Amino acid sequence: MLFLLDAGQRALADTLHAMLSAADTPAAVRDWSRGDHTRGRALWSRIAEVGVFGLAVPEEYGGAGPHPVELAVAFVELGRHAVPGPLAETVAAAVLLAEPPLAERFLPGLAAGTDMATVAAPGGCALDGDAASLRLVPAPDGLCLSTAAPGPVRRSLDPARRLTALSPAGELLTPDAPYDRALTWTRLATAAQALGVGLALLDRTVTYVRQRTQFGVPVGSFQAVKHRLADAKTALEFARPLLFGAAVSLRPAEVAAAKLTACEAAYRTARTALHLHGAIGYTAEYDLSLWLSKARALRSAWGTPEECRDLVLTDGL
Amino acid sequence: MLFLLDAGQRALADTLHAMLSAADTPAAVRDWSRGDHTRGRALWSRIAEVGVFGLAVPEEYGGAGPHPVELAVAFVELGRHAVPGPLAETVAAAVLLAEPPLAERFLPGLAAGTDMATVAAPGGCALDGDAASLRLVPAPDGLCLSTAAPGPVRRSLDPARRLTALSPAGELLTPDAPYDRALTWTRLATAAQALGVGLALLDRTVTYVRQRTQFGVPVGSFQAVKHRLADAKTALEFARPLLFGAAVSLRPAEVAAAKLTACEAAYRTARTALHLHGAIGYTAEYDLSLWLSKARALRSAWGTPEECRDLVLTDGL
Amino acid sequence: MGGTGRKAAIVDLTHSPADEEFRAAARSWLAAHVPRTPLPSLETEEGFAAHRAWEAELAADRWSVVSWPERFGGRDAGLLRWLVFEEEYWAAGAPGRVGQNGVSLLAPTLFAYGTEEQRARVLPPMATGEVVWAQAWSEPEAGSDLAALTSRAVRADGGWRLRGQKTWSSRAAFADRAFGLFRSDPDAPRRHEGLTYLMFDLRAPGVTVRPIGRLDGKPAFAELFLDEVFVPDEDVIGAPGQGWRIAMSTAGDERGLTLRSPGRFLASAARLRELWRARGAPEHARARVADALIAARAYQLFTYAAASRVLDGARLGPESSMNKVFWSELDLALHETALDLLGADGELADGAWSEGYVFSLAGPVYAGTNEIQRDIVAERLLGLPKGRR
Amino acid sequence: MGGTGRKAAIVDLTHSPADEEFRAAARSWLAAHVPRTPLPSLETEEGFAAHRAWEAELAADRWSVVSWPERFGGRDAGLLRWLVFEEEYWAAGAPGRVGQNGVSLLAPTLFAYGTEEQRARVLPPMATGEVVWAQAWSEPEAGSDLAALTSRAVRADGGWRLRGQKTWSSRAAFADRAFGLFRSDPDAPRRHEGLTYLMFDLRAPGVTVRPIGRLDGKPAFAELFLDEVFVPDEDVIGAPGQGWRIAMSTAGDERGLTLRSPGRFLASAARLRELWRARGAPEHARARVADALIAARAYQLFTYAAASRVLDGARLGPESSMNKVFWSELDLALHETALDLLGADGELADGAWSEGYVFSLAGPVYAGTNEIQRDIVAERLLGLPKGRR
Repeated sequence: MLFLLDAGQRALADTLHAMLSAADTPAAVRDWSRGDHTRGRALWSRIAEVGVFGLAVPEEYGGAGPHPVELAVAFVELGRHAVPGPLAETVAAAVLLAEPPLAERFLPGLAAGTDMATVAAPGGCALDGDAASLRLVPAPDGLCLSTAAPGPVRRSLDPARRLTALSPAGELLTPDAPYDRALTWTRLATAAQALGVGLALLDRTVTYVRQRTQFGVPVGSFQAVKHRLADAKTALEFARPLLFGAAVSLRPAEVAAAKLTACEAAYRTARTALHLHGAIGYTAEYDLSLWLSKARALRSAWGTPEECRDLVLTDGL
Repeated sequence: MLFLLDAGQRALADTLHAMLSAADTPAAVRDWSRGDHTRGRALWSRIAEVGVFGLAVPEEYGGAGPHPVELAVAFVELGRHAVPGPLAETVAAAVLLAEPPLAERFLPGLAAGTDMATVAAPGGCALDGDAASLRLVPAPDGLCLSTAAPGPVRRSLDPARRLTALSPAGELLTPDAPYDRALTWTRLATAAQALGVGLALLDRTVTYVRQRTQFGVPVGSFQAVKHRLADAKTALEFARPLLFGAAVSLRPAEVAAAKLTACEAAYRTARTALHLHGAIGYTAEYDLSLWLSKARALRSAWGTPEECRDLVLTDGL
Repeated sequence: MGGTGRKAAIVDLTHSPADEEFRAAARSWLAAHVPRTPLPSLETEEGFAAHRAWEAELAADRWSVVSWPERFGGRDAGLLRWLVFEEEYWAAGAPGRVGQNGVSLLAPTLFAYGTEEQRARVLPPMATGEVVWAQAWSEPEAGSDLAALTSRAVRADGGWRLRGQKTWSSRAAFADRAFGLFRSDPDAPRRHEGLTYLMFDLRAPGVTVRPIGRLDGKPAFAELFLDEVFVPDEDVIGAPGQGWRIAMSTAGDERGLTLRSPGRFLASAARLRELWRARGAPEHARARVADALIAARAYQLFTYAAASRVLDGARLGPESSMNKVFWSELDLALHETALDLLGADGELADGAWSEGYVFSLAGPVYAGTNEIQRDIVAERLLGLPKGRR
Repeated sequence: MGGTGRKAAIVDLTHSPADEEFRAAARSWLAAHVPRTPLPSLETEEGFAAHRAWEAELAADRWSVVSWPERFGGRDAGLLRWLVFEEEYWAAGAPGRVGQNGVSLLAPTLFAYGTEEQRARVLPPMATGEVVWAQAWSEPEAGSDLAALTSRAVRADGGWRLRGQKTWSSRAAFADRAFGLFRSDPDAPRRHEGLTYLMFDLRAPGVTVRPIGRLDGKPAFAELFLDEVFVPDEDVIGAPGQGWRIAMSTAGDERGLTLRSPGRFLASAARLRELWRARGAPEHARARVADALIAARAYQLFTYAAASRVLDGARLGPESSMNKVFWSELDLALHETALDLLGADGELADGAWSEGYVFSLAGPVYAGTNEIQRDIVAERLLGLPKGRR
């Protein structure tokens, strides 16, 4: 029993953080929001080079996994930098396609980052169907590879999330895919991403209230401001062990609990960040918006709070 | 349309406030909690002299009512002074017994304050069965006047609320009493009492944090303290118009909404009051405790929050 | 016993027959005129024009500014009748009000401090939507702390010249004129003094409007760069140097009765209940839907009580700060509950609730942050010590 | 890529076989010994005696202080094994710990700052419940602000004489001895200096104990009046004048790992789920029950992570303040949800949850109010400016 990240895991986080900090990720997000995927794809390739997409892919198919803890570590960083694209969905695809013969055909491309995948949510839209090279649709007769053009882009409250309807018309890949297992991995990735989003919002807000003055003093010296940020910090720091505990066990109820908790903490932090920034936080041109709107969208993606709670009550922690 | 208390209604409140302030009500509460009803009964008579119990009783039976608005005004003051005894239950009895021939027999005594009544809650206990001269039990075959001795006293979290089981053995008064109408009046009285409890808690806490110093300054100068009290004030002030609106309409859903809102505001204020007083608030000997524990008990008396919400959703506001 | 031996005469929530007639007239006009499909978003050029046309339609039958005197296009409706109108307006699902900055902030100021000439000149085109007003309060270094304003008004022949920068000017991307405070006497001994309340043209020489996109990208406000913008004396409201006092009375209105009428929240809460039912009345949202209905009703009755006090001769003071906190939190709770009811579809930006959600997010911040309002409640209503925050 | 090409070796939530053996031993002992009916309330004379006897029963098989060295009655259990023991202890429904003030506050202080003579003299009777300790921190004018203490310790021949008043001394109504801080040098330049950490006998001449009833009337704490109470030098912990530094390290423990073990909340959350099911799994409480289960698990894993950092050589600092806020709010939420599930019966003082509810109400106040903890989180973990509140 030692519940600590090791040096290699911490190095993975540091590597991603340094790379994404240097890469002008906000510009890639803004391009992505307008449907210009060039910079986003370049970023994607660099993330793949670090091995992130291989963490859900076994070694025999070009990956290094499965390594759920490292995946969680990496996705915290992707969230912290608001990286755009169907990130959790590509993880979902790697799990859905993990059995031979599909594995041989698809996993190497996913691990290498040459393929970007999306998966239609049950009865809903698929994220970034216009950007993904693999568009998967769980249909009544099985998992389909959609070959029809994706529907028109519907905007999310997070402009970087471009949602499209997908037609199941195309190739039936398998009558039965491991949907439950895929959902668990997708939720784990989403939880990690949300935690990273929350951490970024907290960092930026702390920096802002230290320098912004009103009534002659830093805004961060008001007790009401301090306490809101202390609550955000506490919520995020208690979500973190749930995330890594869920990564270790991969039990669906634990993953659901982590997803719920990380997303709630991130959303509460977003509300605090928006409030403490005042009007500037409310503008699209200020970078804070890249994280603010993502916190809300992730909260309902791949499992609403109620769905997560139901799993906790049914399966137990 | 003029949604204001008139001079007579304000005078009623002032009269009760002055009388109860002068009467050492806390001592009566403490005696009552030990089962010594002497001072409590004396207080009860003086409240009856002001005409409070007659507000639910028509003039032909010795009352001055029905005057639900005045009743609400009066019960705010009773709550503000933590008056002990089956207050709302005596109102319930007046409504349950409002039809002849029961009215002739019972209402004059209730209006005059010579009778103190309690009513068994559905499947539950009756408040102050050991003190009440009329003990009513809604039973399957009708409303009974219990003549058996009440059960042993069970302590409530509010020591001044002495709960007893009642046996329906005794006299069957009527096969069908106006239970719904009685519940509406009882809830109205409880809502008013809760609002008064909340107002008293707020007043006492404001006084305390202005004089109590820590770290060299009044506790009330800390922004976190100010904001909690501002929230308590706001919650109570928004419960107030719901209470009087419900008194005007006597619609069950409106009364339920007022009951829920006043009780929640009072309970939140109790939590704030306890927290801001620190350890001293947590002691039985300090008078604050008289209101603190009542706020919790009233919250579930005669309609839990969920029962009240259900009525709002079913009947509409 | 005093005063209870008769039927309650004054606590009365029944509207007079005349007010009910007014309500019926409003309702039937709205039923005949409210657009069947929602107008495009007010925060787009196309939507702005459509909303301006709607104001003209309202004004043609004197429904755009019911509380104003008849000579300016109103119906002399008192406070209660205005509340009735608002209940009907929002219940009918009528469009948002593009003229709100002018009608609810500038007009009360003109009624209180303007000249009759200014009223006659400014109000009628405001009532018809012909002139839409933006507010110009904030500056980059003066958000909640309005007294820190630095934009200047410098005396010139027959008027003033403005220079400086304003920001978060709502509606300014498409509006015609703006009003705000400018520092006319930088040597005044205290920073609340020496400010002047002015109106100016957004298309005047020297004005540059840079629209700012809010979270959803729509240009809901703008930065204003002012380079020697001439303002004639006739566009000064009240005496030069008195701007702070005048603006504070307007700010009171903004927080108080006239910014957010109960009708809005009653209508939103009713829509929320419909949404909840349409989604199968899920248990997880039951309490939040009930609480929204109750809070909207509480806000309505609180407002009726406040209006009754005004009619009884009282002035509303710091209690407006409770209003501001209450409605802004209610608005947010209503919209968050709605998005939660929509589940994964809640993130779609084209949904019926999403624009309102984005708007509601700003509620706790603008018109004085809720922290400032809580400080006011604590210090001025509860008498807690001032000054430490 | 660095470090990911192998199975995760360190993030490991599996207990070692030896720890699992320890768990099994604890579980089977508890199954055989935990009283089948709950003991009377700890805050009554009868209950205090019963709980003292229970400590003796635990101690007889060396289960009362598992983390202590064997020579003082413990099992040398490390931090992880202590957590395991606590999980089993509370899951078994075992009684509250009457010796907690001594074991979790005084004992760590003695281990860190006491002499071996003091440990040998004080710890074994503490382990058996023969001597139960009360804490004596607060004074009427020094609650959260401990540095404002004024009770004196005056040098005397071979020791000190105490005078003054302490209050909120938990357990003091029935306990044997107490420990606290006294001002030994009133001329020290700063008020944190000149305080001395002392142990004294509650039955010594000059000590008057006045029990104070908490909300439910039970004498959960007491006032102590001290009139020239003699304390021999051997009962001073650390050097005279060093009391503040020593106490602060104890206060860190109080807030930190050792005051509220996750086992308590895991057990309470499991009981809450049982209650919820027994009441027919009402929908209105579904979210709160789920959230309590999740929060208890989060607290457990957070504690495992903190313990792992300690085992890895780190010291726990201000992060303990997050713990304090988290567990106290969780405890209150758990009990409020339970009372709500009981409906109108929730007000009954003899219910299984009511004593815990009253106890949980104090959580946000004692061991440093949650406001102070939030200030610490903001200032020391987030680096926000100090000093203004």
